Amino acid sequence: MTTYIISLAILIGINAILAVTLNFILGYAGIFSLAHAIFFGIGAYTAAILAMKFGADFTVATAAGMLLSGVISLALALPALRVRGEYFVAASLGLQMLALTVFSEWKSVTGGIGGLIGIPPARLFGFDVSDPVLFLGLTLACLALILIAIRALVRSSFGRSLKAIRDDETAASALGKNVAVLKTLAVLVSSSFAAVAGSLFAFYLSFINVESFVLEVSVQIIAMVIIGGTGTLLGPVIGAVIVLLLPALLTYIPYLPPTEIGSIQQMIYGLAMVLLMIFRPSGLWGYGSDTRKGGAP
Amino acid sequence: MVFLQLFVNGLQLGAIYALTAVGFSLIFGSTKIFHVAHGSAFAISGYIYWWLASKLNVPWPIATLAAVIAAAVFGLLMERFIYRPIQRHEASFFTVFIAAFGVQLIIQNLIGTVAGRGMETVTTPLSRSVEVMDGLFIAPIAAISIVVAIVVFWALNYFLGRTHIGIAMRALSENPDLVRVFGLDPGRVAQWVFVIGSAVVVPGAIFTAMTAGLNPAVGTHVMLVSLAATIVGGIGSVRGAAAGGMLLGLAENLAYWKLDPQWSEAVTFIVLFAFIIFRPSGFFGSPTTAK
Amino acid sequence: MFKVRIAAAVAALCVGWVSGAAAQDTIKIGANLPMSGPNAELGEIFSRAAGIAVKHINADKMLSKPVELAIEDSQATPQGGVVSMNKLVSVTKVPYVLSAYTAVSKAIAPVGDRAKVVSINGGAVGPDLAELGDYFWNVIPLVNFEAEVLIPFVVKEKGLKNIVLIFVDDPLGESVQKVLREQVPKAGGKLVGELQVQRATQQFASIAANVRQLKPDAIYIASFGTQVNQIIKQLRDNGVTQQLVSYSAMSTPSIAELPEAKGAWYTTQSADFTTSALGQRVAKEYKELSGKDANAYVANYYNAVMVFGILAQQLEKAGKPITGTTLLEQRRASPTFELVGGKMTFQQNGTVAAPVQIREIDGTGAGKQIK
Amino acid sequence: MTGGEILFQAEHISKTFGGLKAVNDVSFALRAGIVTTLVGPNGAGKTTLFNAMTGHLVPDQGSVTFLGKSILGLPHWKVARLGVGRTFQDLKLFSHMTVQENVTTATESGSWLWQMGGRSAKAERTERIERALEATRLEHKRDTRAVDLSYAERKFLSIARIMASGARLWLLDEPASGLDRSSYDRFLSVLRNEVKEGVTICIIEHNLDIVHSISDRIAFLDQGKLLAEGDPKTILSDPALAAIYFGERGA
Repeated sequence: MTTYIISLAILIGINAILAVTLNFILGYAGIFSLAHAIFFGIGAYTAAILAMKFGADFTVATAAGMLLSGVISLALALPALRVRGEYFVAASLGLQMLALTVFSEWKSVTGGIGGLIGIPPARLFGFDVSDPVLFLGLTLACLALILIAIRALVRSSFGRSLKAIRDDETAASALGKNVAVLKTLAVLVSSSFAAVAGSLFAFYLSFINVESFVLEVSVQIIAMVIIGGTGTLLGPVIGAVIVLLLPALLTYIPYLPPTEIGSIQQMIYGLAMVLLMIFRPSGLWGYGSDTRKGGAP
Repeated sequence: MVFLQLFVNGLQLGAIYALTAVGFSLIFGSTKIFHVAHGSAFAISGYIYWWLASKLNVPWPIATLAAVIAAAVFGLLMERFIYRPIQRHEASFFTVFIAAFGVQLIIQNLIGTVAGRGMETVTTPLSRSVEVMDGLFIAPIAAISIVVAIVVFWALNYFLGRTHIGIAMRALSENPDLVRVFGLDPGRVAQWVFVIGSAVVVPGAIFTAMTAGLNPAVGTHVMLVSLAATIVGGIGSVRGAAAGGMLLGLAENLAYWKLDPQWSEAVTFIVLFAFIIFRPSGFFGSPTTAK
Repeated sequence: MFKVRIAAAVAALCVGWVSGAAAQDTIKIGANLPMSGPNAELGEIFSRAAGIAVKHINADKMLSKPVELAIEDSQATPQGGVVSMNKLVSVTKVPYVLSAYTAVSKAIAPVGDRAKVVSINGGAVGPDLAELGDYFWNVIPLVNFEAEVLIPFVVKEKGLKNIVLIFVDDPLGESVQKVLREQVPKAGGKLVGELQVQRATQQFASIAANVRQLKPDAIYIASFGTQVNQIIKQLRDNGVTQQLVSYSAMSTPSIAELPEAKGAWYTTQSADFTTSALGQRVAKEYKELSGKDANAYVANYYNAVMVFGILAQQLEKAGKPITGTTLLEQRRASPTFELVGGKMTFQQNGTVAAPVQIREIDGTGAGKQIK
Repeated sequence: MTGGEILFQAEHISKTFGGLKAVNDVSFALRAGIVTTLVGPNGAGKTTLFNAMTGHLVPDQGSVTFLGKSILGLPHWKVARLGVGRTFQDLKLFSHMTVQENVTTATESGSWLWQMGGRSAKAERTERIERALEATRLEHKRDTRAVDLSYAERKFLSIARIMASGARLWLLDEPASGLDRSSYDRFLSVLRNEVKEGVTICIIEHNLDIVHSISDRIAFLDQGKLLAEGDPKTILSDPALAAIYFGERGA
């Protein structure tokens, strides 16, 4: 029982990191990315390979993943952020599909669809963190650090500039803000933090393959952010909890034919997304929908 | 000869992609709604056609009509019960996206529950190729889909350029007030956009059912292709989306000429990237820097 | 105020969800299968077959308590599989879990190994599944096994010397590639082309053009799921008339009904439902339940549950508890089982040696056995 | 008033949109320390001229200089950092941010994760923020989100923003439209005060009463051409210009 709860808590923690980091660009900077799972993947592959080949420490493996993820995010941000929002969506979609092809075809590094098996347990400053409880602690510590960092960033001049861009890009640039650089930097920060989740994921599952980083995963992270509430600190965390627990909870509904459980789960999940967007578009944790009405120019 | 064969294959696939993307482009161009559930209209109409034509042996014109009605009704319901209520609040891009994605999820699983989760095809002699010259195989459906695509675009162009409601649809994106000047209700025009935009997906769906086959998850791929074609062709341009779809279909097939087959899908997105970097306005789009 | 309510609801969700499980007076076994998404067609077949076996075990009173099947949705993803596996292991507390899908199996194997819970695969045939530890069993012959049987038949007996391989870029496809590279020349044939496709690819018209260029005598398709249907249909549609061959991925009902697939040969573990009374019983009940003819997957998941039934019966007789560890010990002590399709023997590494048959798709559901 | 040195100069600039000459060979200058108003019927090219002045669009021909340096082809954020601030007809406030945040972010143009200059720069920014809030009487609304403000308050917020940004040249696009009498008076006094402090202002305005009470100098545009430039009395009493102006009104 406890093992199950801990395993879920770890996965919720990892997904919460993804949701929180995506929210940093989606909720605060208004950048809609469909490629978040790719940065998750880069973090996971980097950490896994460093740990398998060199027995790297968790901190080293994670830092390397963050660095690589950040560098690759520049490849997405630099060309795509010069143009309008829809194009970034399309470009991120392109990156998602291209990077996925690379993940599955660069077999000497990623193991392709077969994936990487036998990733050693995380080692933190020489100690093994293979015990699930300790690993949960590590996950929550990472989540907490990232939350603190993002809170600090959001409250800084950088965060204000991003929010200004989100609300009105033209006005922001008329106030001297270099929109492209600010957005690029935001994507960089978000992508590198997302790599932390990847590193945790790789060490926890001890197996990764390309199927954990597909488009559906990117969309699921978006769903977490939106269901929880964009532009709030805790909303995405709540969203991650709900998105991961709800399908599991649905399995307790009696009288469902077992062969249809999966489909019915997915339908309820879809319906929840639709209803929420109609009746509470700012998300569960966001500002009430009434205050959002009729404001923006 | 291989090149010619690949080119013909590309034309056929391109025609189907163009037919698929043009509705998405029309809807996105006119209403600025990112209609991710466009793939669901595709899946619904494809499955209805399959069910009627393959299972119940209904003659094809009736099955086609039923598919058109199903797609149009789906589009209408989406506009009326999903997008319009959302837009009463702040019509944020994200909210619309998620709601549409939720619909897509519902439809996909509903189809799986009702029609089964395997692949279904409409069996027809039209999809069987014949050797027209040495080594060049062409199926009747290739010619049919290209002709249908041309007819649909011609009709759509005529409709958008010459009819009252068509012009209003084009005006909707620029200036809803202008639509009022025409004496039309912008909401009503938006409904028409969804009806027309969803209905034009039907030929693409039927041809796909006859060639590659349908599965409940087909909508996702449709969405990807539509989006890519819309960007490549230029946002807001119907003929751009058609050209974009054709280009993607050709690129995907011609990739087999020099590249290993596993990279053919990636070619679509390389083309997309290239356009975003070098020509973000697409074939026919207006210049687009930050608004 | 609203936020407080949300927080309360989330808390209630967690609590309600944790307290949802309760012990019952049954022996539970788990099933971690893809019940939603594009691969749910197979999950449906697997779970129905397993359900029939559970019914039989209970009807025949093989065990002191009735067996109950707890089905979880793996969504065919590693993460979904691990969540479901952890739930089965630590909430439902099962000693034995049915698994499917290579990636899911690889992700759950460490969980099972740690908790000493047996996972048994009856659907995936990737050869790397043989190396997932003592607690991971395969009741399906892995694909290399099948290809080794098919190639001599195709090349030597049927005289189709030039083979083209269309394979998906995953361990399964690659292992078939490896086997074909070895076996085809050995049998006196020639592997004239290897075309790799991505899992997500849906258009094969241009692959067909390539195949025609290569002028083979037979085409081996090493993919799985609905992609196999698409490859078959589009090859036939685009002027490829040669013999199609494949492995057990062709034993799905939708391929049996696909007109283009008629005449194709495929290997599958010998799941002859007609020779034994047991097989006839299973085939009949499956037909009643689903309206479709039983295929090899039905046999495999029926067998997977039956293996548990037989081992558990032996353990109860010996007065031992039913746990993953005792099941493993018992399997090693008595590795041979009388199952649908005949006698089956587990090897030390947890894979099964079973007779492989070759069938031809003739448009009548299960097809006919040709060897 | 004729003003001091030339702060901003446009020479022979032209801009064509799809065959239509929005701005046609316009040359004019803004002198420091005065209020210049751009007048003209709709479609005269006023906003296009503004956009050319702030780098929002690049003219097809001609040169644009600010403080003697060419700003032609500079992106508008760079122009803004040189000291050219602007407001918009539709205000373009940061609607989901508070008043305080709206004004604060106007003082922070650095793109790095933090602002350069350390403690002293911060103190200086705080002072600018407070001065802007006080002058526009938004101090007590500082924690209200921009969407929740009244119309007049929003207009003042856009002024507070440009004030806090420290721009030397203000380009205001119909800043006074829709203001009631007392708000309008307050707005005028804020403007006058800023001009006294050394700010140069250029306004687009339709309302001739406002033009009259605010302008030190008027530039009259019609159909993309600069027809006249001079002190308000001369321009406003020119019957030919009045005919153009009111002719458009009547149409």
